[in-house]
Amino acid sequence: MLPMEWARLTLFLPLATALLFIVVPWLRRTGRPAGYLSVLSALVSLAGALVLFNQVLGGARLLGHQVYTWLPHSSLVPGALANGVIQVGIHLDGISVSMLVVVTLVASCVQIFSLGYMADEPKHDFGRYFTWQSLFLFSMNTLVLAPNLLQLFMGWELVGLVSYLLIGYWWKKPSAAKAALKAFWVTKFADMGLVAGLIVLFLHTGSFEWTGAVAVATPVTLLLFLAVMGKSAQFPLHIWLPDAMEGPTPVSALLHAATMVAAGVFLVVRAFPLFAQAPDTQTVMAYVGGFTALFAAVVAVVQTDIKKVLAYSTCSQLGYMVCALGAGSQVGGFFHLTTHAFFKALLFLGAGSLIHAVHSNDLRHMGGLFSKMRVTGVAFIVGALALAGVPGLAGFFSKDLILEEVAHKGLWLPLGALLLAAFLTAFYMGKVVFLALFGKPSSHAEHAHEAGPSMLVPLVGLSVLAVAAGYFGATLSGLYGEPVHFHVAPIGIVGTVMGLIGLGMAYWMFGAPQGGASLRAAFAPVGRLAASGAVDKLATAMYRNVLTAVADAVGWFDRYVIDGLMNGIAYGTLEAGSKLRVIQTGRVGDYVYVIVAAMVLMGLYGAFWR
Amino acid sequence: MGSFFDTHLLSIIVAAPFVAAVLLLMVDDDARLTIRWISLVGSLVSLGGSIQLAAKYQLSRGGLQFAERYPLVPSFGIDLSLAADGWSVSLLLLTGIIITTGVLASWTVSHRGREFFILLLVLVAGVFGVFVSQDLFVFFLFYEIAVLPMYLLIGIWGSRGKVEARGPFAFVWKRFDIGGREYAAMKLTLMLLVGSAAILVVIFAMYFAAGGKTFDLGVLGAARYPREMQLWAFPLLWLGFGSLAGVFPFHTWSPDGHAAAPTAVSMLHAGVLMKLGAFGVIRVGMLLLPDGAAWWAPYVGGIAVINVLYGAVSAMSQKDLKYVIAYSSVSHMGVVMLGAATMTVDGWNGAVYQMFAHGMMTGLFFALVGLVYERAHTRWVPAMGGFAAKMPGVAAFFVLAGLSSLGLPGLAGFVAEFLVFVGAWQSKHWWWALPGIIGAWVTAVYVLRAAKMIFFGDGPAQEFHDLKDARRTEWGALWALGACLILFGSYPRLILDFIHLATNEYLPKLSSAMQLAQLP
Amino acid sequence: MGLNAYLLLSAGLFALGVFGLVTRKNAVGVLASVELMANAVNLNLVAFSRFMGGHVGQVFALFSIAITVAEVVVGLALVIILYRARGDVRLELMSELKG
Amino acid sequence: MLGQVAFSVVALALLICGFRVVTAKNLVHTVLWLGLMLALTAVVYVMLSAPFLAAIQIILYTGGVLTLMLFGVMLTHRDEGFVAVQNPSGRLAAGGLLAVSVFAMLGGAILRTPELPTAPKGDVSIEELGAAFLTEYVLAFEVLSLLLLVAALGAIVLARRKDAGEEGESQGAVLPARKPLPARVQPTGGEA
Amino acid sequence: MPTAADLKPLVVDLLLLFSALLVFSVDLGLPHGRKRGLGFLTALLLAGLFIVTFFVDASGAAFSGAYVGTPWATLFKRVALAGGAIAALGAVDHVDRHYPARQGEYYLLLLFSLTGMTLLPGARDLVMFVVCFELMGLPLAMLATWAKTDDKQGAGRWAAEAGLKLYLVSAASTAITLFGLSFVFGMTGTTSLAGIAAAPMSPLLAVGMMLTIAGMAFKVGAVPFHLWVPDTYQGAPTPFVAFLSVGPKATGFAALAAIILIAFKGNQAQLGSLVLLLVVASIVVGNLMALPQKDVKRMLAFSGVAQIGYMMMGLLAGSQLGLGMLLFYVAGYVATNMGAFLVLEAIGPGRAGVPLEELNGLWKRSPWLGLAMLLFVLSLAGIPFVVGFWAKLYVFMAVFQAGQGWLVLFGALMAIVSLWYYLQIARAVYMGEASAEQRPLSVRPALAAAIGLCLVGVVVMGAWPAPFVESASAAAASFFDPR
Repeated sequence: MLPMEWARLTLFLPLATALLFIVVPWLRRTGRPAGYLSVLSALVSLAGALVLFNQVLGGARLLGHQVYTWLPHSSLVPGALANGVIQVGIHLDGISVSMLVVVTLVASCVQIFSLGYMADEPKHDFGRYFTWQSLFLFSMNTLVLAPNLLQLFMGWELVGLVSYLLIGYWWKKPSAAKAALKAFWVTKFADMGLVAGLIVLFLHTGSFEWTGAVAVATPVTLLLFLAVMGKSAQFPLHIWLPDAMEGPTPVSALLHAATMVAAGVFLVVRAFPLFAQAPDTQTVMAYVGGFTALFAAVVAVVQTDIKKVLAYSTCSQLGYMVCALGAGSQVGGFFHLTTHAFFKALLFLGAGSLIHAVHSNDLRHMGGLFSKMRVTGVAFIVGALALAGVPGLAGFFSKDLILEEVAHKGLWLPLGALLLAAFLTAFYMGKVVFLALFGKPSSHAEHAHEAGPSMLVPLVGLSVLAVAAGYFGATLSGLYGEPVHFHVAPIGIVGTVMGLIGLGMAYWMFGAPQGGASLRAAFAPVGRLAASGAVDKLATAMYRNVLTAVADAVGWFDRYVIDGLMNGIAYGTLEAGSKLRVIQTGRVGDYVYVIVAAMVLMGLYGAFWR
Repeated sequence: MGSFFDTHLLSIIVAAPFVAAVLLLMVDDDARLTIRWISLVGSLVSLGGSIQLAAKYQLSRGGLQFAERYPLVPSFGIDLSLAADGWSVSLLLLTGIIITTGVLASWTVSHRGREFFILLLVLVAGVFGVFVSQDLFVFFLFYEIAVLPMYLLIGIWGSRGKVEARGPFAFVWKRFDIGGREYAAMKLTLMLLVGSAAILVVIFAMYFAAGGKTFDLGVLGAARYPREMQLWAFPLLWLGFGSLAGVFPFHTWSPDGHAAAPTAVSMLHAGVLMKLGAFGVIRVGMLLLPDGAAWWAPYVGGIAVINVLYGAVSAMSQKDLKYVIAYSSVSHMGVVMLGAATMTVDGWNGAVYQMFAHGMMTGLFFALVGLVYERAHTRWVPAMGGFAAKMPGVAAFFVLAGLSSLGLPGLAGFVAEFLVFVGAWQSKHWWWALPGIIGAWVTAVYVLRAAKMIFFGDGPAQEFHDLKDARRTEWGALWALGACLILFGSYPRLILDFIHLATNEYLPKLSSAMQLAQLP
Repeated sequence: MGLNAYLLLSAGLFALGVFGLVTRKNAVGVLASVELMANAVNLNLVAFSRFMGGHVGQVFALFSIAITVAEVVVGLALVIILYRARGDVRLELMSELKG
Repeated sequence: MLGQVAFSVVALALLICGFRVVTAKNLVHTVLWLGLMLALTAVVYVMLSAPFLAAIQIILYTGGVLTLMLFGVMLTHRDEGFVAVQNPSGRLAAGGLLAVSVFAMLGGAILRTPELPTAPKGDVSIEELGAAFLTEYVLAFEVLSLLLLVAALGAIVLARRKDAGEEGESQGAVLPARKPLPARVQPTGGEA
Repeated sequence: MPTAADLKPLVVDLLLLFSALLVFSVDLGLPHGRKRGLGFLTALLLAGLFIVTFFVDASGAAFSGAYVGTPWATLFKRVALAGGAIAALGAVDHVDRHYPARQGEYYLLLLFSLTGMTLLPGARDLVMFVVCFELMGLPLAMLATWAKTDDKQGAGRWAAEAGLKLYLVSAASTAITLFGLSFVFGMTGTTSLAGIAAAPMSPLLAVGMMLTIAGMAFKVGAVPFHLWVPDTYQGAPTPFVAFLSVGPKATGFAALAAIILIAFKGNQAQLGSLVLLLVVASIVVGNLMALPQKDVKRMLAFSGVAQIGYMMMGLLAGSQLGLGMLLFYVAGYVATNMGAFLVLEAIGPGRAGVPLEELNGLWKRSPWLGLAMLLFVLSLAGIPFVVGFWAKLYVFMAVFQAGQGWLVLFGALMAIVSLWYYLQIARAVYMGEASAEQRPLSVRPALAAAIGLCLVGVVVMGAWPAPFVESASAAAASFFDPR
């Protein structure tokens, strides 16, 4: 089969599955069969992706590019751009294909995992879950394979929609419904930037291509970056991500760790030619990313909900990537995206397995689970170490690359933030590991037992990747941008050391039987501040006291002033009618009087009009 | 174009609902099924005709096709002359879809059902007429017919919302039963007719300025009207038609009217009738009075911008479900007017496409709202919650309609809004696009919040135990509209090619006027 | 004695008639006032025909006289009906219809 | 000279009569003053050399109309005599104002009209009148006769107390059964 | 000397006269209580005459120009005859029930009044005008009083008041008219309109003209000469009001047109502003005062005043288009307004006043009557596809052509104000709930037939106005150029 056909298969099979589930309710309501079907289609598209990947490795930088006119467009306004068309299609090159692999791979794992994790859901909900899963795969592929930013934006919005649907999967829970709403609002708010950016881009280049020079690169890229901040949960628009953990854990793994949130980073990677033309934007990105990395890491430290920890860790890691891109390292950003996708998905699935075992998200309800769930435990530890950047694991390579690039650009402030973040990352991951897997078991943890194969297989697979992915860095980097050859840079060593220190401290504070109390006391104020969720409160206040208040004011104005005026006109007319009735006295004498008076006036008019 | 059906396609489309209405006059009052089937067939004929039209319309040739002409009042040159251009094709299609689904959605109307369907069909016949009539006078005639049955439709079958008289004008409402259906009906009728009064004057002005021989749109369009006349005539047309398009501040009939109206009527009114207004502004106002249009465009656009934001924000503050949707219509019609005001190809494409998309979207919305209201017997959003447990289908379609209204890619709403924003950015007032974009976000806020408050969370409360999901014919309506939203959202060229064609023919007429307007 | 003298005289009579018309409260009184006005008309016509020449004026006057007579006849019939209906002919009695 | 004196006297008398007609308290007096005024008008006609009209005036008016009106007064009187109802002074003032303005208007017009002749033209013979009636005005004449017919017929039917075939309102009493003045019936013209 | 040829333009009127005499003699022949047939006879005769007008050639001038037979006059004759026929038909049951012994005279007076109406439009002589007006007006005053009695319920409730108010005001206005005409004649030395037109202008002539016009304005009931209208309409027997509300108006317009556009055509400027004043005043006062009315007859009376204002727009335009459209308006108005009043008669048979509540739930009590009432009020309001729409539209067109564009806007807006109270009627008919004691209505066949005729007129002229418009404008042309 030709690349394009594989690509179409990869793209549309999940869509077909989703539509099938939507229009054939009974099939959806069968539950597990639907799940199997969805997994099947995911695996097929994974296969497709791998085939394409193989061909890319074969050395073809551009496998294919095929577009169709989506909207006719022409402008008759003198001075504006000439006629053109607005297109959609499929674009296959190193970036899209490798991202495609990541997406389909993680998605397949997650779907398989879900078969076990969601097993005790009611049938029709189970079906609904997999409908959305397939829909997500389609949307993400649309985004990944986009030949231009418009289609990318469509996929962007669609994944946002699916995220809304999946976060709100347990819509009966008010918190879940609220979280879904919040996620959509925040990301949609950021997406306004994307729309505006697209329009400006379109009007200056006549197309939505990311190649080609743009006079207004800086504003455009800034607008695009606003969207990136929303989607990739950069400070201060990160507030939706922790709440998004209301969704099922596999969903968090897929959307809110591995792929969807990474879409922002992917956008920048994709549109890097544009960003490359806007150094100012890059600087902004570097600082925002660096700060986010640090900030999120700090907050992550004080979380007690395992998923929240991972969520903030995701923010922080996305910060890394954004910072890397800000430093102009397309490769660094994308490489870290890849590795992170694997080990963070792994961590989430592992966490999911733990949660499944103890029926609680709370770290304090866990403990000592390692003995009970060896596979999960190992997998989780692998993921944690990878995230911590322990040498030899995936995280190590990508993180080092980023640190090196940032240092190379001389962005010292972001660099410091990243290093600190590296330390904190290792610290809180260590904390999680020691609290959840070791130490003395809590009451919840007694009946915990290892999960079934459908959950273990993905774990194993992902942990393998979490280890191995790092060694393909050079190859991967060859697929896009210029190939980098990895070497151990001094700054990388610093980062690694910080990580190791973090792990050590974590052990000293949480692993070792006693001790570290003094240190905990020292960190307490920072912890309180981090735990306070000030940004979140601020956003809520904005919504409550600004938006809603304005809305109510306007509504009142419309109903009682504008509409009041309209009714006032009618009222005045009616009143005039009632008042006029006095002239109809009913006395014939008056009638005659009026007539004669009118006659007199008319006569005077006649007699004196000259 | 050979057969009778091809040569008389437009008159068939227009006449079918009317014939059905006349047939209904003869049907016995309580032959419910017969009544419904007659009306369904009548509307299906029109729908089929519209589809046939879209199929047979030659995109290669473009221009006016399927022309028919019958003299009406020769001495004044009034002809019943029908013809379809690209815009008509799309809007006829919309009307056909809406009336069909509307009949399906009001399948259960039993109280005085015969009269209900008669009025409904007469109304829709008027709508079809407006979209295809090439004689300005007949245009106006059909316009009136489309507006007037509304009074009885709302007055008899309407429902009342709760609005308490407060504010600086509270005393005014002593005279009116505010919130009552008869009040709403009267308000709607009078406000719309005030608009048509203004229109009438301008029609006469054009008629006599063009020689007083004929009302033919082509002839009137070819005539050059003195600039000063255009300068006073255009605003009259704008506000005249605009009052139907819900142009601020003449939109206040719309919330009350749509809230009070029965399901099918709100579907038709918000879905199609408001479009008549916008269509009139573009087709008559801008094309026949280019200078005036060019001069007034900044104001049109400015007001439209106000509409978009104002409507969206007001919708946010509403507690009554129908009011939420009604205000969202005000906001979305603002998008249409915005697109019209840009006077760019993309803007006009977007405007017409928004008419089309919003028509189906709001049609779906009102169908759903009608269902919810019929089942829950309340429209008070805060009282609801967790309905999705009892009516998952309705919930799903509500979210779908909401997503389309907030312009989610892949749904019809996105295409329209995106085009309008592109057009706005091209126009002399690039910043017009910003309020539009923000408005889309505000829409996201209130629509999804409404969806959450109604359908999600725990519940439903005890008093809503007898909630049920949609029924047979209602499913039909929902699926049809929802499918259209997705279809035309993912493959917009189905319609947009027609629209684009007409726009490309009409817009050049304005270019000279616009250069004129750019002079100080 | 000029024409305008006669015209002024008839104008005076007409004005008096008007006065009666609007002040009289008794139906018969009003009728009498109408007579007064009609008489002014006739005086006018005759005077004109005298000073302008021609017989038309007098013919007109005769018509006018006949018309007036017919009116009075009908008027009195109506007055009698009013009396039968209300037992009185005071005009202010008939002000039930108003507003 | 003599003519002027005569005219002035007659005119004055006419005006006085007219004034009494509209002001006399007693309805009978009103009617009598009216008669006198009509007779004086006839005199003026004679002065204007329209003897035929004078005759008609005397016969038709003083003979016919006057009698009719006397009947009217008699038929519609109440016990308290023939005294007409008093007027509030305000109403009188208003009426006077109106009358004065009417006269002012007419007088103004008359005086502002320059070319009014001062010398009478030739007389009109009765033959001329007759000819005119039967030639140029014959149509109007016919219609007039219709009019008179209608008036007579209608008046009879209306004034007839008891229609043949109807049961009369009050069994043929010469004077109507005294009805009390009707209580004000609420006007149905709408809310007050 | 008059010859037989002089009668040629008068054929219809003479036949009308003969039919009056026929009715009279038949009345004498019929025994008491058997006179119901007279109504049908009258209606039949009038309908026959109406048809006759299409076949006889009544053109040409007669009596040395004192009378001209033109399509203009003929069309007015047709309007009057049609109105009269409908009025007679609609009155049959009412008359038979309430004044069984006075039927002959009722129809006789109706016919005589009609004779006045048919004669006047052709008249071109002041004397003819006066006489015809009287012939038309006196019977109306008497018919308004026809019920005579003063019972508190039935047709006679306000008979005396209604009649006498009409009579006194009309007597006063007649005196005014005559006085004016005396000046007109005096300053011009002739009574023929053509001669007057030729004469030079002078203050006295102007005053005469004004007084004349004032008198005629009373006949059509334009503000401020309208005050009698609501009282008389409310008090008089409904079937008669149906006739009173249209017949004299049409004739009055014929006269006004003749006076303003022929006799005083030299003074268009001044008269134009005067008529404009009347138009605006009538529309405003009529519409505003109709708003608060609770009695439908009274409401329709005020609406009629407003309608007069709209018709007068055609006069204001003064063009051929204007007069033609005025004529069309009058024709449509006859059908519409008579229909509305006859429906009221059908609802409250023999009742003087009809409170709005009595219309509640009419759609249920008698669907067709409800539909008819709806169409009539829609036509009065000027809604498409009933005649009223075209009527208003055309007069608007005429005034716009005459350069009074703002008047169109004003008129249209006031028409919307009028919609408020018209819709009150529609509301009562279709949304009101009939009270318990209101049974399904059964309309007597004669009345139903009359209403049906009006309905046909309203719908036909509304759906296919072209032929009527054509003939109307042709008639208008003949008004300006009689031959």
